[in-house]
Amino acid sequence: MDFNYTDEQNALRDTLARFIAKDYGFEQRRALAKSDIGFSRDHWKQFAELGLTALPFAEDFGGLNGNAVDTMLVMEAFGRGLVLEPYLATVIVAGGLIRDAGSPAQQEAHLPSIASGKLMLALAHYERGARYKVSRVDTAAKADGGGWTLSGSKGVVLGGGAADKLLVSANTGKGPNGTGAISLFLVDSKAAGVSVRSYMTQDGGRAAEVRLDKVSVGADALLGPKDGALPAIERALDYGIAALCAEAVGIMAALNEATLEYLKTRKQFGQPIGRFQALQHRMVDMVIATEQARSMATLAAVKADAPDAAARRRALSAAKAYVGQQARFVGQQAVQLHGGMGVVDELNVSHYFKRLTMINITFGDTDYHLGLFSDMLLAA
Amino acid sequence: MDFNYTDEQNALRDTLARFIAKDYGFEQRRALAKSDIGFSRDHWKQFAELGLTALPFAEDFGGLNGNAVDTMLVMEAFGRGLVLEPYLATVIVAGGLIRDAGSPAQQEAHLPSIASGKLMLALAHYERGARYKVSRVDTAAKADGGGWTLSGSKGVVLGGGAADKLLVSANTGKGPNGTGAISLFLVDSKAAGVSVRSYMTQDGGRAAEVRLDKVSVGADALLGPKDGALPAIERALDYGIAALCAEAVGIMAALNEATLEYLKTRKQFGQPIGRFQALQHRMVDMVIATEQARSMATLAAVKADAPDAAARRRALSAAKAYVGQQARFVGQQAVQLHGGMGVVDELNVSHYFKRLTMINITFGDTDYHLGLFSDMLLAA
Amino acid sequence: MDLNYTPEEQAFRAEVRKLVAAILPADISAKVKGGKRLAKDDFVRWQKALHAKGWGATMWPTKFGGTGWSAVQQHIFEEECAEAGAPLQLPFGLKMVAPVIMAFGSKGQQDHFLPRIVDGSDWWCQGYSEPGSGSDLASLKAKAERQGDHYVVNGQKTWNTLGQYADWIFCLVRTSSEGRQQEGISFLLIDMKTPGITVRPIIMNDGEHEINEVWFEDVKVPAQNLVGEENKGWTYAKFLLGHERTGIAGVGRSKAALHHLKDIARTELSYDKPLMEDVRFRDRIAQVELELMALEITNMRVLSAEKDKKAPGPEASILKIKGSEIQQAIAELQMQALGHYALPWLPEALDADWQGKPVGADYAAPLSGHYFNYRKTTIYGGSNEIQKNIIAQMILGL
Amino acid sequence: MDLNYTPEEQAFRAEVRKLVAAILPADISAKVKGGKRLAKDDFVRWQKALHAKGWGATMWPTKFGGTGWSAVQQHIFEEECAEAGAPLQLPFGLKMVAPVIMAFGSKGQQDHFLPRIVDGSDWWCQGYSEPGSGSDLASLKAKAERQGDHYVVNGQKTWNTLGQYADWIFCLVRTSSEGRQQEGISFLLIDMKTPGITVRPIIMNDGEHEINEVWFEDVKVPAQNLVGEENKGWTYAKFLLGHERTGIAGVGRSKAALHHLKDIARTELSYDKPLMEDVRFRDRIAQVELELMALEITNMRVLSAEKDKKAPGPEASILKIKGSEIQQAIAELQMQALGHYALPWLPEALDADWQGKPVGADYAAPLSGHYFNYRKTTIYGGSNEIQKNIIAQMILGL
Repeated sequence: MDFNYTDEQNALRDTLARFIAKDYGFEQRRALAKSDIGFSRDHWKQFAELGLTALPFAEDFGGLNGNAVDTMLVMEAFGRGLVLEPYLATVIVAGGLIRDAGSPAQQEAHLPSIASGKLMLALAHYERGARYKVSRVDTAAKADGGGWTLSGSKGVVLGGGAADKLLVSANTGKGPNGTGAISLFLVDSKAAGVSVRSYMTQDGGRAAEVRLDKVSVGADALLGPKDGALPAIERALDYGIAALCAEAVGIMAALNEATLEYLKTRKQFGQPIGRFQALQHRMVDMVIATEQARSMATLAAVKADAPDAAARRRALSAAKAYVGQQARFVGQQAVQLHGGMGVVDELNVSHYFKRLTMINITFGDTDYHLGLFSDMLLAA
Repeated sequence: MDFNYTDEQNALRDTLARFIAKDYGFEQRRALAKSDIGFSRDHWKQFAELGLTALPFAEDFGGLNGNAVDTMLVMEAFGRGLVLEPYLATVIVAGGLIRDAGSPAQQEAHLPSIASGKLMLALAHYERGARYKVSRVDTAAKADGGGWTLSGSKGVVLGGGAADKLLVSANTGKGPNGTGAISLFLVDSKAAGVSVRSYMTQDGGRAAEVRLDKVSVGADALLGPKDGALPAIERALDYGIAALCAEAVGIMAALNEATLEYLKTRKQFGQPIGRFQALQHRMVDMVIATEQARSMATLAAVKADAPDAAARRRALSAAKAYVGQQARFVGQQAVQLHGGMGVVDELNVSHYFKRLTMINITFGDTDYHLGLFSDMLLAA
Repeated sequence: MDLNYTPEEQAFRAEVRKLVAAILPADISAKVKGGKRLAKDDFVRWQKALHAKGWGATMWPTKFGGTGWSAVQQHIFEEECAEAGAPLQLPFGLKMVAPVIMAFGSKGQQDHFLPRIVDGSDWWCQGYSEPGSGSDLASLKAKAERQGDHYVVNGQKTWNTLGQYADWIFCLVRTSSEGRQQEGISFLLIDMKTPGITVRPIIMNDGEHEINEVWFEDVKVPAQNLVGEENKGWTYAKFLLGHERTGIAGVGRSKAALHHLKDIARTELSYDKPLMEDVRFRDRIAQVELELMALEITNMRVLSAEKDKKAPGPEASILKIKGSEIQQAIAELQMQALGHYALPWLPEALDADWQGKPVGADYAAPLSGHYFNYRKTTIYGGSNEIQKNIIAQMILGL
Repeated sequence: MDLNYTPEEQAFRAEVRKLVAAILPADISAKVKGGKRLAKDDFVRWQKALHAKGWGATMWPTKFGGTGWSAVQQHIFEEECAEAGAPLQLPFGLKMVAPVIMAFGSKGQQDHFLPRIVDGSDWWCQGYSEPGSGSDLASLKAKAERQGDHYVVNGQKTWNTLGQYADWIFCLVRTSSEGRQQEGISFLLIDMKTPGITVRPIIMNDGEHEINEVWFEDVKVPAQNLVGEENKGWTYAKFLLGHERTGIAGVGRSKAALHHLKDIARTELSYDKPLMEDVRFRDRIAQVELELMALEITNMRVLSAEKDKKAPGPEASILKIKGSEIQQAIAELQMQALGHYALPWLPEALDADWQGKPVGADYAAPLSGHYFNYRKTTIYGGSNEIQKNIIAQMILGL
């Protein structure tokens, strides 16, 4: 066990902190969130220059061979800055899928473009009615000559509007109700039959409803084994969960700083409200919750790479559930302790709170993952 | 709707308060709890003199025609006094069963004896392995000539050691695993084949393990319809639940008084600890929990008499679950706010806490009843 | 002690239900039930419709044009209005300034203002909090100087709800800096059309314009608009806060919201089965229903006791605390029920006449914003922490 | 940053497991696992067995006869001991008085006392709290007057754990009433056999004799038993409290307790199925397991950081708070798992040589008492409220 960051990691932290402080001020971010695409292509170029888009890929593909703790540091900083760029969608989830499940040709074709910031991707997997269940896919792929024809609907595709290509999961088996065999396909988002309805999300981001209406793709669009994409999708989502946990911890730390500062400066009844013991103890509970969440987010990062899929799934569901609970508490209490200032748009507290809330919902909410973790106790 | 007590009820409250203050001091109770039978037959006589043992029965049987709110007042006072006498077992549960399910002959034979304090009873129903499930009975009754032969084991029979007669539920059907048809039998606790192992309970009371080894009873021992006793048992247990809710509220009120007094008198750091805001707010939460519990205990009392069994069950499970949650919180916090004095035997706080804890377990714990209530939402 | 409704009370409920169904405009109830934005006119139309039937002020005594109903009757009325999808009757006139005018106002003020509140002519808003004076209200700084037959008001108020529509504002202002802070405060009624008043919107966390800052710059207020005595305003302010809390349990609204939550949980699918069949989610609904069942009875117990004492007491703080916690819990579960579809933010979908296609279910659009917005309920009207201070001091003597 | 154990750490664990299995007497581990009463001799035998292998003081530096292990090694050791059913190594000597003697004691005190702690010769107990001085420890009144070459001690201590077995007690006593309360306190080591000491049992809520009051009446203590300087005892006391907290997370014990809880839940039947299959109960286990997983990592993070700084800091309060809450939660679920069989109270069943028939399952008898008893964990060692004050002041600067 080792609880220290490497020198390189400390340097990465400093770099990220500088970027957030300089280019991600509250007003700058607000303007971005309201802009047409909802983020900045200039920032994305900066990400590429800083090596962030290259972080989790092998050097052969222009990557930096970063590990899960490196990604954790990036996401923690992004949490603090409430970064809007679709790093999670493109680099961590979709990039991770191509890295782990793509053929050498697919890796060669796409990873360098992601690493250099030229290509944006999104995983179009979840469907309405499946709720958070990963194994449930109704979208159908039918073999068609040498290629495939895809039809179906995907819901709340993160970063779907900005993606050049979509990774679309589809059922290539025969089971009813979305069971059966799942395969993954790389689909150009401009392909005939693909319609993407992009919209704002509650946290200032973007997501999309994606419809596929008899979309034809070639044989080379298949990513990973036919009928056997589910393990890779689960793994990619687990990378996403680890990233979300780290982002949440970054936000919680920022909210705690803001709240502590408010307690020390806001005066009522002739003294800083931080003199009131009930509020002191609440603040202490927030700090403890954040420390505990940080521990679990670290576990999530380390275990996202675990070779044993069952152990990985157990740790990632544990982390998503637990970090979610702490995030909910810290977010709600940060708002409460800020009083009226906590519920207005003009202060960053409400934006942190909204992002935390949406993180909790993304890729399975607290109850869903607690349930998965709990059900795994039966096997243990 | 009416939120006032009648003059008679106010008089009953006063009488009970006087009895508890005079005859149920802390040391008196401790001595009783350690005595052989664990309660006082003199007190039981006083109960009879005060009309408490006669309260819920019709005048024809020497009763006072009291309603559920009267019983609530009795149990609330008993909670405050941590009364040890098996009033719940004899008068409320077993007495209620004979009143509601007994034949006229059985009512005539037993209710006047209960009302006058001469007869003690206990319901021997729950079995190990059934946990809290009321419909699960393995004890078997086989028709034998004109009568029945009973065999089986009953667990944690409240007041079983002191009972002159036991009301024993037994399976008269053929289903496996305790399903099937349930009937009730009045069994003399001295009858051949009946063995009663009485023991102390965590709260100073008494319960017993009861074994029935080919116990022969006559045809007149059957109480209520053959194969159809379950509704009556559920109703009697619901009366018991309402009584336990009221007892819990009495204890919570007593704990709040004790805790408030302690906060005002215990000094640390040069001032009463009740000056510390974190403790003030905790105390407020305890008061709110108790008020809310009182509301639900009242609902339980009123609905215990409801003609519609489904509505009754819904309200009683709601009350048991909710009062249990509040009781747990108030009990734990009363201990916590008393510091070391909260965990020692020599102060009544620990005894109130233990009784509250055991009330929560009796007749189904909080999770069990929340589960029943929750599952009823599917039907609603 | 009987928690069952009497036959008279049951008949009363039937009457209320029938009348509300008859007079509540369908377009308004559709907005309320669909979580759409309400316009000023929606509130006013509903108030006028109630007034036309004599039910404009169910919490007022009859001598001022109220119905003089019992606590039980009011509870039934609130429950039926909520279930029917009626808009909230805004409290600023009816429940806040009106009781103060009744108790402390001049005959002239009573004759002029009260009828215009009950008939929906005047829209009132509140001028209590200031940026530096929230929980510590008595530290307020907005100043009124007496100059001849009027006051000149300067200063700033904040957390002003729906003041953008208001005809009048009731204000706490400082008229003296002598003695204790509380002793220099007066209670003024100010016409929002008076020159020198500026209303600046504050956007809430759901992106909506619900509250405002109000600036006063040399605003001339006739001296006859002073309520009661100069420098005695703190007494009236506390009286008002007591009255404000009594309505705040919101049991009727929460019952309707719980109903809506259950409908959603029966509609949303979780892996092909209704979400309601998911035991974990269902248990959360069950838990909040237990809280609400208890609060409904506690609410009636407290209100009935207050009716006997003729004045709201600190027990009302219990209702505020539990009521707001329950409102938040239901809002959170409504959002949670949506799964991923809690993410989309389509503010345009809150317009009643929006013709677009919803993202996800048609009830989805307002729910996340509602959850964010409702964090305010444990903050406003005296934060729950302040309510606990009140209980600790006034009930427990700590 | 790597939360995986290194190959060296894994080898260390294997070694610990093997050695503990070899030296832990079977009768003792049977008692621990069965929740039976432990005798003084059980603790002493275990300490002597560890000492014989050189592992008597795994938290001490080598120069005083400790193992000088890292935080990770200590954690592994604690976990393995707990899982094997070893009794707790009592903290009063090893973790409380010893660090004080090491840091502030004379060479003579170090040479005399430390070896007798590590080899199990001396049983220590604590003389800190008084009836009037609990959270506010500095207000203590027990008095020591210097008379020639000894002190004469008079007063009363309470919440003295297992002092009925003790050879020595370390005491905070007042040696001066001048200046601030904190400035007149001294730290004395007192032989329990000294005339004038009376130990009076306090019975706990589980009916067991675990704690005591200790009375001092003209107790003569040689001046050489003063630790450090007269009137500087408060510094040593705070130092000690810092050290006490570090062991208090109890992660290893809680993991073993959670293990036991799961075994119970797989054994208890709920309507013919294992209780573990009841989703509601299982979710409660899952929840506490999440808390414990997080605490295990937090514990290591905090202890490693302290190791770097060479001193325990206020972060240890976090470990105390979460550790005690988790211990209570597990104890509560163990009791809850029993259903109605949590009610029977059979104190005789806690004797290891009781031959009676259990009521309910054979593991049932100790569990309710354990739940009651463990309410102490959020109270002792500085209540969790006091820990929060410490964090608020020392970490947050509030």
